[in-house]
Amino acid sequence: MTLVAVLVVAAALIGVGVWGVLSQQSFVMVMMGFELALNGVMLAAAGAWRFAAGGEPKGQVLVIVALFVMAIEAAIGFALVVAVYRRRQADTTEGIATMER
Amino acid sequence: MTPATLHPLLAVVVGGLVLAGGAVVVGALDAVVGAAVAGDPRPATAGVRAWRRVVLAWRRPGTVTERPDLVLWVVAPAAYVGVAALALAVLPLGDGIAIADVRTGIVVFGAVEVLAMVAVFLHGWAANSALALVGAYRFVAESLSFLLLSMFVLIAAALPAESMAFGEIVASQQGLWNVVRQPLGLPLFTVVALGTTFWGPLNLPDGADIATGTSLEVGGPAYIAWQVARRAMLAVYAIATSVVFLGGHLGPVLPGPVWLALKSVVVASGFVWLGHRVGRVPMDRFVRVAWTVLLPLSFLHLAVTGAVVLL
Amino acid sequence: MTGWPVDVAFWVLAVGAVWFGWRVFRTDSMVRATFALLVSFLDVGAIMVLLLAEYLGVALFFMMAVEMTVMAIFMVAYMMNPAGLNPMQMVHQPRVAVVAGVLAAAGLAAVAWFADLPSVALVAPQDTIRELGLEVMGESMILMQTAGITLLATMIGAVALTAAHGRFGEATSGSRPPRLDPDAEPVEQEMARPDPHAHHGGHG
Amino acid sequence: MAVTWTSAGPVPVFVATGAGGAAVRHALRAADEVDLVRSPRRACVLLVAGDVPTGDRSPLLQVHDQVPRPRGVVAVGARGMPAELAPITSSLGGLVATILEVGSQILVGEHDSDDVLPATNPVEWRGVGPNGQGGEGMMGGVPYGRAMAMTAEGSDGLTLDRLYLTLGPWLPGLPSGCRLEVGLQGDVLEEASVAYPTTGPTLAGQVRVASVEQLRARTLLGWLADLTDTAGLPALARRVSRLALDPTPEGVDAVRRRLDRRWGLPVATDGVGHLERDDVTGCGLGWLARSRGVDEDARRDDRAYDGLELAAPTDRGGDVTGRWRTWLDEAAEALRLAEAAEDRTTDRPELPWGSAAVTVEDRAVAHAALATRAVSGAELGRAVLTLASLPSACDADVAASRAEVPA
Amino acid sequence: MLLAFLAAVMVAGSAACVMAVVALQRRPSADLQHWSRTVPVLGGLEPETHAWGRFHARFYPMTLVLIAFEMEMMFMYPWAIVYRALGIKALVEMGVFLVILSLGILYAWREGGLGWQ
Repeated sequence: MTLVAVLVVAAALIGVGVWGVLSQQSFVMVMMGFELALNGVMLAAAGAWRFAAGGEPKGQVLVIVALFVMAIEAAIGFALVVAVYRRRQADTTEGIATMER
Repeated sequence: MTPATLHPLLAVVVGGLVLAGGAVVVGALDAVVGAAVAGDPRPATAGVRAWRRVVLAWRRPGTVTERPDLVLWVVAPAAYVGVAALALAVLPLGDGIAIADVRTGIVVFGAVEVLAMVAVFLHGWAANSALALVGAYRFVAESLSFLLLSMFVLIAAALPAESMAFGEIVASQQGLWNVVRQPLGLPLFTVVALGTTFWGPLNLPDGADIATGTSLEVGGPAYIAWQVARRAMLAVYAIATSVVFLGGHLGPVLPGPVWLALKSVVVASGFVWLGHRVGRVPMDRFVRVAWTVLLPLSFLHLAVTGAVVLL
Repeated sequence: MTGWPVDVAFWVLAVGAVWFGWRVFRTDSMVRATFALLVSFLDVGAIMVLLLAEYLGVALFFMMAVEMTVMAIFMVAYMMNPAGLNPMQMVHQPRVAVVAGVLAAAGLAAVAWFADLPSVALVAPQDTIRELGLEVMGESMILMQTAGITLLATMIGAVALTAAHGRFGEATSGSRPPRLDPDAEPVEQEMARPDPHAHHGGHG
Repeated sequence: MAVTWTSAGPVPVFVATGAGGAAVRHALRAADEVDLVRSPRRACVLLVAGDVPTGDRSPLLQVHDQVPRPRGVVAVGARGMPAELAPITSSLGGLVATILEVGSQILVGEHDSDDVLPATNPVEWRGVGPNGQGGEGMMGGVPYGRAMAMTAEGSDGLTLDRLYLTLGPWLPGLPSGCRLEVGLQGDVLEEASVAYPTTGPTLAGQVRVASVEQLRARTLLGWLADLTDTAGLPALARRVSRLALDPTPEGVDAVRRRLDRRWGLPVATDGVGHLERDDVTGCGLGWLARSRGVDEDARRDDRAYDGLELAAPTDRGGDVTGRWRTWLDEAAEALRLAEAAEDRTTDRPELPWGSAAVTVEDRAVAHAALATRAVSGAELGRAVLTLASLPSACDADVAASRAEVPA
Repeated sequence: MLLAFLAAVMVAGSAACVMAVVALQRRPSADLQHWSRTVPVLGGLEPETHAWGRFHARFYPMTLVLIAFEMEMMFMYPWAIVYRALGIKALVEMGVFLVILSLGILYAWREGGLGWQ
């Protein structure tokens, strides 16, 4: 287990996440892709903290910040899903695109 | 760093024995206390009947519905008992005896609670049956409502110990048990224990009002698995309650593990007694009370504990 | 415990994390998809424990189990056919997405492989949680309080967005559900409850 | 060897209670050798107690098939059993012994009851559709033999799937023969309609006041036992069932002490299933009117009750708690009256479930309308508990009283 | 530490495996089972539709409040460890933090977001 190994795995997770974000139509599935990419980011941050930053506490704080981003994205994202669904009975990204009509 | 840790292979044996033994003891206690509450003519034999019930159900066939998610249906009881074992692992069973008294004990315990929620949800989801599905969602609402209580109570216990390890929490009770020092903690943690094991008044997912909810479509060995898993979890919670509030293995003369076992049996008896005396709380009322009464109480609990620690 | 057992555990968990991450988008059942993502997170959490970030790893279990359960609730509520009883593919631009995903992964991996990364070993593995505590109570204090405000805003925003009856009337007043054909004009919706102000707040 | 091990029980039994079979349920709940299970999936024996209404026969077959094989069917006092089933009939006295015997035979594979309903879904789905799963497109067709739920606008403005289901007539927790038709959205009954059996026991001719009052105590305590069970207190329900079979004033007090405490049964029932005074008046359900303080009681004008000092009804509040408190009050008073009535007889008795002047059909209709109002828009658990607090004459223990009536 | 986690994971894993084996015992396949035995239990009548559908969870606003609120745990656990060492400062800082977050819960409660709509 080396830093490079950890970063490669993180890159793979981010890649899968990007694929999910771009290919999925459903808004909630897009959020899943986003979370998966953030999962990779957190892994990379933890790896860097361990191998490259000498356990500097700010490295841990960085991971916590990523978790925060995920939580806020989730809460607001779900709330938006509800709001959009209430109006349009749609849950796809195209459905949101037609909101302005 | 951490207190003595058992060798992983020995840990599997010890953990398995404690879980299985705990489930048996809780099952027997529940039957005997129930028989006493019911005024049955022969309450003492109720424990034996509970055991026979398991053996007879074992011989019955398993059940399926038309189009279930069989994988998740099997994963559910396995995951539930797995997380019960994980919770047991972080609890000290005696002075310097623990399967894994890790530094993040209370965080692991919190993770166990939410993973148990996932397991119960899957158990209800997998059957593709309406009442089971209602049970699954009930547990999510219930569990998310008492989650914060558990966190605050455990953090309050960690304050005087200056550590998240359960071993240190026990050590911090050398002079005075937490049940005295943090009087609100025990009732709040009881809510969490009954909730996670969906026991008695908090048996919402498997409630009789929805014809046993997530268990509705389950029979035979799979039902035994589910019920044994629940009892094992209640046993783990009884041990955790003793560890956090009753000084765990601390006590004179007798060896530590014996003290812990005695305290845990007392706590478990209390849990099952409550289960037989308190009616099931309506779903919406529990959620409301948990957020508007119990959560502020747990804030208060934390604040008072924090102030006392600094005095 | 060091050496090869850690390496084996790492690679098992790493393969698990990526494989379950991939399954998320390849399964018909939304519940399976969500909990596949949870397993991916649990794998990463376990890797963090291997990286001696014990607290972060275990906390990831905790946080993600809650978040994924909530995710499952929303997935099931707002997706058609959430159990995947009929197989489905709700995707667009699949080829672009695959290329972008592979490029992203390959690019980042190449950076990791070829970059000259610093190497500073962990100084005091036994003090990591304590150090984190001192950090958030000290230098990162502002960050924590900012996070508090942000979370407050999140809570208020989420509640306001989801509320059925805001202080400004019905959330759905004046809204019309779209036709299944995205280019068609939205249909006129019958209001379930008569709302005297419906014609003022129209979006249509 | 196996027989001796299995012959002591407890045998898991799923009880399908028809009209007048309540006493069997209480007897079995109180028995050590039998477990009453709430799902046919966990049963070994299907027990049919009481009369099976015509319309409930084919649902009974469905429940029969849901009991895993090998299985057995036992019937007690059951008229109208579907012809497809070949039950072992038993008397109430020998019931536990019969169940134990059948149970042990089932466990060693010497007894079974064949499936009655089709082996394959009559809906054709295999091989239909693009993937052979029976569906088409996203929501269309009948994947795996069943359609998918469609959306409807919920009371909070969200348009999500609504499940149309009928709970009952053989679902434990609901009163015997009661059907709850629902449009279930999440766990809320957006649409609901309750139906009660339109057949039921009656007491005709001259009856002894003492046996009517005994019947009242037994019936009301039996209702309380079932409600207690549904409210999540199976052990206390066992105690109440035992009391319902042989009521005594001391027993009623003991049960009241255990149930009616702040942290007892009221936890489950307070504020659930509220009914206004107007709802309950004039439905032909005397006890229910009296639970709201309305003195609707044929005994007031009944000369047979002269001088027995009937207590005035108290308004117990309209929730489920109020109703079971009324049951306890009336059961205690009934036992006192039964004691004091000596040899008096009457021909127009106030029956435990309502006035004898109202026909069974009229009462069923009024009862159903009232119950429908009470559960509409409620959460499912609250709805079931509300129905458990509105049982019908079918859950009354009449058989024993019939025997006592002089010819 | 890793050895302790290994022990914990092994205990949990073996318990889970045992239960999985128990739960799999004599579990028939839905395809091979006599159809009438597999109809979901409702008390005698067949459901018209699959139970799986867009389930209307009435408590969803509460879940959103929770995922935002529980993030404070990330700070509280490390805080608990250094609390005694830092004393009043830690008490005040966490107090302010929790008060801010509690406003969110108060708001949700006032808007009726903590119940069944």
